[in-house]
Amino acid sequence: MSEKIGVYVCHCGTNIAGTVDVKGVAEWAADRLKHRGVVIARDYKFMCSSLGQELIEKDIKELGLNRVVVAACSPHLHEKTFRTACANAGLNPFMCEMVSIREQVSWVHTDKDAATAKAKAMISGGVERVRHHEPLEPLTVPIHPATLVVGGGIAGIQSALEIADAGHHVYLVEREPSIGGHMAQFDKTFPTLDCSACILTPKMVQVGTHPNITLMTWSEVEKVDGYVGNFTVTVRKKARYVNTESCTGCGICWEKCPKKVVDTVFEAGMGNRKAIYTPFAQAVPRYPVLDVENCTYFKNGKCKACQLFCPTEPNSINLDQADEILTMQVGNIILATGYDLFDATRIPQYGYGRLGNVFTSLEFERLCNAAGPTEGRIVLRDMKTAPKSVAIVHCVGSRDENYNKYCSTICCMQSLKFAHLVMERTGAEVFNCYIDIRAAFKDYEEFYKRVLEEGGHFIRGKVAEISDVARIPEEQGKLVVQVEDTLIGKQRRIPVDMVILSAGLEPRADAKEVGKLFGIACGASGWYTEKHPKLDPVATMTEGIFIAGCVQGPKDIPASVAQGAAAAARVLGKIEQKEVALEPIRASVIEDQCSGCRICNGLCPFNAISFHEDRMVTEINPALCQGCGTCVAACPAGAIVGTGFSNEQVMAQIEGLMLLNVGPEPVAA
Amino acid sequence: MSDNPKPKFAMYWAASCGGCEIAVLNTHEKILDVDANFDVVFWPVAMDAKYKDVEAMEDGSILLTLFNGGMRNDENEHIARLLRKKSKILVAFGSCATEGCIPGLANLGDSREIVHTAFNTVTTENPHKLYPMTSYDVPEGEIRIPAILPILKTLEQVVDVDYYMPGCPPESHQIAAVIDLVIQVLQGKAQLPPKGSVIGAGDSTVCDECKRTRNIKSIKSFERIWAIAAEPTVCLLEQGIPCNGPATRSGCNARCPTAGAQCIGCYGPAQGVVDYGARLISSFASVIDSNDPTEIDRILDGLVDPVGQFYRFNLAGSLLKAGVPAWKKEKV
Amino acid sequence: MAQRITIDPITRLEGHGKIEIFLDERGDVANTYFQIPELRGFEQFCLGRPVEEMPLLTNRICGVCPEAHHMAAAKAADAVYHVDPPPTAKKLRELLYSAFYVTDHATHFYALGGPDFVMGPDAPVAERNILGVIHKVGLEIGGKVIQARKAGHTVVEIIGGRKVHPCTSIPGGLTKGITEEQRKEIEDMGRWAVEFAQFSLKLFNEIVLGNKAYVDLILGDIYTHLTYYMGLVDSQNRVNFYDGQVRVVDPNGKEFAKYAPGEYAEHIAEHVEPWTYLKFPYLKKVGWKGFVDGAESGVYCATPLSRLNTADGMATPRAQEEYERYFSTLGGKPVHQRLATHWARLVELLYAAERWVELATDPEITSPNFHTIPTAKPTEGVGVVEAPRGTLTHHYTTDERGVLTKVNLIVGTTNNYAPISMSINKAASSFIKHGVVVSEGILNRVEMAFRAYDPCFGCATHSLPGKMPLEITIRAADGHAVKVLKQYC
Amino acid sequence: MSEQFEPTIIGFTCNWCSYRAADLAGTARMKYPPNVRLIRLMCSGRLDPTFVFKALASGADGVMVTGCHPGECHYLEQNYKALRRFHLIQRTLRGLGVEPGRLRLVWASAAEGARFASEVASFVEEIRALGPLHWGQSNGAGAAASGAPEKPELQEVSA
Repeated sequence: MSEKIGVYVCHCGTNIAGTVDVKGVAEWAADRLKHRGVVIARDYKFMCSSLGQELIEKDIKELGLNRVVVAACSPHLHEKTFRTACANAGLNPFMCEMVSIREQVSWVHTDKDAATAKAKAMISGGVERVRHHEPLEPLTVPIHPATLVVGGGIAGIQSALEIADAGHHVYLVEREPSIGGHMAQFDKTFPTLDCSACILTPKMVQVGTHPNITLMTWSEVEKVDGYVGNFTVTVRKKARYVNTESCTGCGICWEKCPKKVVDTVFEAGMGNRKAIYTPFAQAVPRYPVLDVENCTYFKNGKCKACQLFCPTEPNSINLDQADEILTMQVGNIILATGYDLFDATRIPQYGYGRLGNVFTSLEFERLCNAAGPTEGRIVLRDMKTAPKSVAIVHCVGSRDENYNKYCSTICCMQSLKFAHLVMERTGAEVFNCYIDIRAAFKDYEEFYKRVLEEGGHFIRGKVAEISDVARIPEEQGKLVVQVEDTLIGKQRRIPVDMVILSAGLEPRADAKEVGKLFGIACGASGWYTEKHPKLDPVATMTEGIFIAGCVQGPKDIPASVAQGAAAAARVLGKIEQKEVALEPIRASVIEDQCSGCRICNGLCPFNAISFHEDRMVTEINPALCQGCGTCVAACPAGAIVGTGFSNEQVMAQIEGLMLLNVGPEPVAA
Repeated sequence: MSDNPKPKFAMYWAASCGGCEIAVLNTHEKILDVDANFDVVFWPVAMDAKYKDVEAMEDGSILLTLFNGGMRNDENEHIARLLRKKSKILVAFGSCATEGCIPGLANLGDSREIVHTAFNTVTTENPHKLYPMTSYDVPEGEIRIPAILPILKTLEQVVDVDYYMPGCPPESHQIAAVIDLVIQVLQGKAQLPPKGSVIGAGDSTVCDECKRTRNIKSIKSFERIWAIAAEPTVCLLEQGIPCNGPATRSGCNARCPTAGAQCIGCYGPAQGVVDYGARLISSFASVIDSNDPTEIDRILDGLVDPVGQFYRFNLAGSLLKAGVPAWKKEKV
Repeated sequence: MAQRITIDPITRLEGHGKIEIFLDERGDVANTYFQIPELRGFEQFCLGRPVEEMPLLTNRICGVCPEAHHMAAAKAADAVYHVDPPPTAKKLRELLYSAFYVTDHATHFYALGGPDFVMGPDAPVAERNILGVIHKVGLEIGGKVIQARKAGHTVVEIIGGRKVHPCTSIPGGLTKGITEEQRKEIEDMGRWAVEFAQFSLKLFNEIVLGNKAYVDLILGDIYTHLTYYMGLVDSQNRVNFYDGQVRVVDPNGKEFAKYAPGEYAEHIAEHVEPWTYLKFPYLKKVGWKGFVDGAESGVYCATPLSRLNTADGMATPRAQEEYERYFSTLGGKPVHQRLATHWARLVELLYAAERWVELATDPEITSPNFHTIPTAKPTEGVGVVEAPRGTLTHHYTTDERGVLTKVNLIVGTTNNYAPISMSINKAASSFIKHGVVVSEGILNRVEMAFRAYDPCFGCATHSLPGKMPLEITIRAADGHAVKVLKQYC
Repeated sequence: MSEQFEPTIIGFTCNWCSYRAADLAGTARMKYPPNVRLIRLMCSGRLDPTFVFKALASGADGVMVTGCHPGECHYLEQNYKALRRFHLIQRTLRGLGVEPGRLRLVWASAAEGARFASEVASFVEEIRALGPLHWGQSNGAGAAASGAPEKPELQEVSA
């Protein structure tokens, strides 16, 4: 069909008209672009006003316009407005092109002639481009009501419960034998000092018993196919060697198990467990897992004590159990896989692992945990002597060019909590070596005050070294903390019995791979990138994938819970919509022209591109495609086309901008 | 062709190497078909005819002209215009006519340097710095030679072209197929493709016909063909050898990759592609396995001659047609 | 005023060669100018390209003998990288090259040179072509010629990857070898080619040597020039197309020089005339004395005739017999009669066919060891082969990445630019006297003068189509054309 | 030349950052020279080298490519593909005798209106200094400057 284009130039009051000869531009377009299909060109005070829109709608109806160019403000402001206007007049909204002669011309230029000339060029570009526009229909896909939550820490628990309580099904996948995450390892929580277990375990139990929650611990997500609304998730349920149907979690098996194992995970190496075990008393689910690495039976074929003593009927120990592969349909996914603790051995001068009485924050958490190896007695490695003096080193691995530049946000409060607990339980002298104290949130500053009043020492300075080399008698048999006190500006050597390294938080070691699995990316420091740092912190660039808790960045419990709930709210919103409409800016492959060279196959971060070995051609899944156009630009055969930003459209716009097609007869370059 | 029952056929070479003629001769018996169905009025390599004969013909009286060779001098242009006038169907035949071919690389420089370099080689005895002149007075009188154009042009850059037949040279089996088609059209058994079509080639690219196995590509380094013992069954590009196959129009049965050599791109761009080199630049760069500028540079150093690599056959036919020196009118 | 005859090779048509003949007042030839009107500039635009591209780029100098450029370029590239390809690679290259020679020589003899003799110099142009030959000698001969072309191109395709513009030679050898099945196919075709070559010589014997008029024509002075001769020879001074040393003999047949390809620049220089795009190579140590014969003039000739004059013999038995018969018949070495080149071409045809079979039956030929990876720093190198139309020299200099900084090409026909000009001049002067109205037959004899060289100015100028269709227009004083001759090399 | 040369520059902007940076420069009324004409793409990863060549062939004196900062791509990592292509386009243009300065890659986030404006300003200055590109101006259609001149004056065309 022949192009019938309407050009509408907006004055925007004086915003545009003040610098651009709007009338002149419109007349120019009507005259010099006539042969390019411009049948009408108008200028109007405010195109975006209802009157302005009516103007366009009227022309579409009466002049039978099949394309519209609006020269006004940025499309980010009013593209929707004018597309809607076109739609109202029965014209496909994507037949409308906006030219930003306000943000890009009148507001940034002063020379009227130059500005007017540029406006003309840009309109010519818009006209040439719109000639190649084609009607597009948004893609709508149904939303499956079930949700996958990955990670059973406090954030994941919160999300799962919110959604389940709203009456929708949730699959909660946890890598460890029990949910609870890091929070379950803590003793007290700052600033209120209420016991972590007391507030966490009820939630864990709820999850374990919730009719809308399918809990899969000791399990990992292996594969994610599909797109927002209908993901197909494949989960590997690792063999527990325990029949969860019959097991009551009575505990006789781990009582009888002869094999002691140092628990490096939950107890952070401070305590032991058996070869068959539950990580901690309040574990959910309550049934144990058998640790093949250490089990005597799996080592040399004998023992089976657990099976022998199992009281249940049928016997709940199944030593031939194999991994299970489960697949499930979900509409949305929440990633709450948490964080790893910074490995303190990476800073050798702090002596962790070399100097016995240097502890990490997590070790200390277990140490002072009533349910921990020492029932909460704070002692040195010998497990009996209480320390008389303790140094707490802040920002270990955080705010440090050599390790992580970012602030882990929780360490300050954590350290203050430690300081309080040490003083409260041992009366020992406590030295906090800090860079800054960051006590930003509700009641935090007060807690800082409190610890100061309790007599904790605060030395503002980054600890240089921790050694056991005494220079003076007072240092004999002590750990010496070498630190510059920047407030008094001198070096200090502080002899102490115990040092606690307040280690920072790091992205999970496998964050990148997991991200690839779900089609989301990590930022520079390795935390998952949110859709918008302020306005959309729990969504990601991939539709239907949300993030909550520390995966998005270091944060404390309240913040994690808040994000867990927020992510849940976003998911519920989607479920309520029943279906989502996807932008019709999409890439697709012309199969006859595709040579199967596979250049494009590795280019899509959203896994939208797949290769068919049988036909030796590549295919793009329109629902997964986000429309960036990278593969379109990459295809060596020109076999991939992109809607909305096609080669033809861009090439034509270039010619237009260069005024190559301005009439009466085209001007040759 | 009014008074003549058989339609007239012509084939001509401008600045070319003659390979296109050889390729046509290599269709062997097909030549006889041409002779049977056409009145061959003009074909320098094969038969006797004069320029004046052609000039004397009615406009449009030649049904089909296969034109090979590029526009290197003003004579080439002159004859292109003449044959356009005399021919109903003008086919740009072979790489030179369709996209400029190897001689198009001359467009990277100032055309005057062509002469300058040729007349200053190590063996050239040229103390007085003499260069060929379009007009020269010998004792007996003036003699002339044609003027070299500032840039070598493709046929369509000089005259309107009806069809394009790529290849350096076009494969004989493709030529035979086209001859068959034209004969069928003459017998009313087939339709001519739409004007402007590329004939005698596929719509996809060389990979489509290449038997080597392919995987997702990620290039850590580019290799020179002689520098490694290339694996004979795996995609050359995946082995770091810059093979132009992915961007080069199919139709040759992937001859070079099959023979262990990288595709050098003689069949030109694929269907609908505007700029051949751009496709290669974009695709090669896309699969470079690095996000670090310095490493990217290190990897790209492996491509010793990007322009030559990407525009070996296609420079004259590309969007930019030539390098900056060729555009400069005046020398300082 | 002086009359001008423009033997005008279609300046406005093919535009690939042009002869200006100036007559003096008496109507005798005052001077002739043979002009080459085009230049594509390979020596210029190959600069900046990686040297391994040259076997592919210089292919496109000439579609008639791309194999020659492919080989010369490959050898020059080997030299640049100081790498010696494994024996299998060298043999495969030479095998490809021998098969190509059969095709090229056969085509020339039957389609281009032969007709003059088979049909006779005075036969009308329309009959003086392959069809005429077929008509006269019988249809099966046409089939044989096509067969010969097919066979040669098939070998080129098997080893070189493509029928035209082969692609498999790289620095250090080849990108591929051949299988036993392929070897067998090549051998069979080779054996057929030997028979074909012998048949061709027999034909020449009967039709040409059996005809006194032709023999006189061949031995006549008009087609005789006493020049130096150049050709590639093996260690025993036998003709070799692919490899060896360049040998030059003087007009008396005595060895004047023998040098390794790398030394070519000490022996060859190129003279410049501002009225043509092509240069005139000559023997540097003798010097440029103009377009003249004799031992004082640096003008030399590089053709099948030259190669036979230059060598002490042929490397294959049957060809050796023909070689001996050739010189005994023509009265000993050196033979200066240009028309004898056609016969020499047939002797070479037989040698090429025999060599083809030798190599196809070489036990090493199917070895997988067809490439040696270069390790040395690239610098400079020269590659020389015998192209059917003369000694072909490629000379490259590169930077440390193997990117070309200097290219010099002295190509087959170029070697013969001066002698061809001289032959044209001599023929013209002998046949055009006192402005006599020249007859077709006489003009064809002018044409025959340079057709003997089988000139290929595509190669010659790295600029022109691989063939040189030359149209000779004789203009009366009023400029209107009276006669036309053509030649397609 | 008497009056100063006003270059024409085509700019390709990413919809999510640099195009919004341009919007911001606008709303903040920052001033920059009018020589640049922008084309919006969804992502710098959409940048097809064809667009750059098309712009130059159409008479542009320079081309500006802008995208999200590395690691901040709206499409996760596609701006890295743009980065790689930029490097190779740059090398190819060098081979064509085009000054590298005529093609500029700029990372500008949606917040960097000022940066966008100043980059445009400095780029315009750089191109002005380089002078017109005149692509295809002497496109030898019809009668043409000859490779073989009337007189042998070629010595200064250095080899």
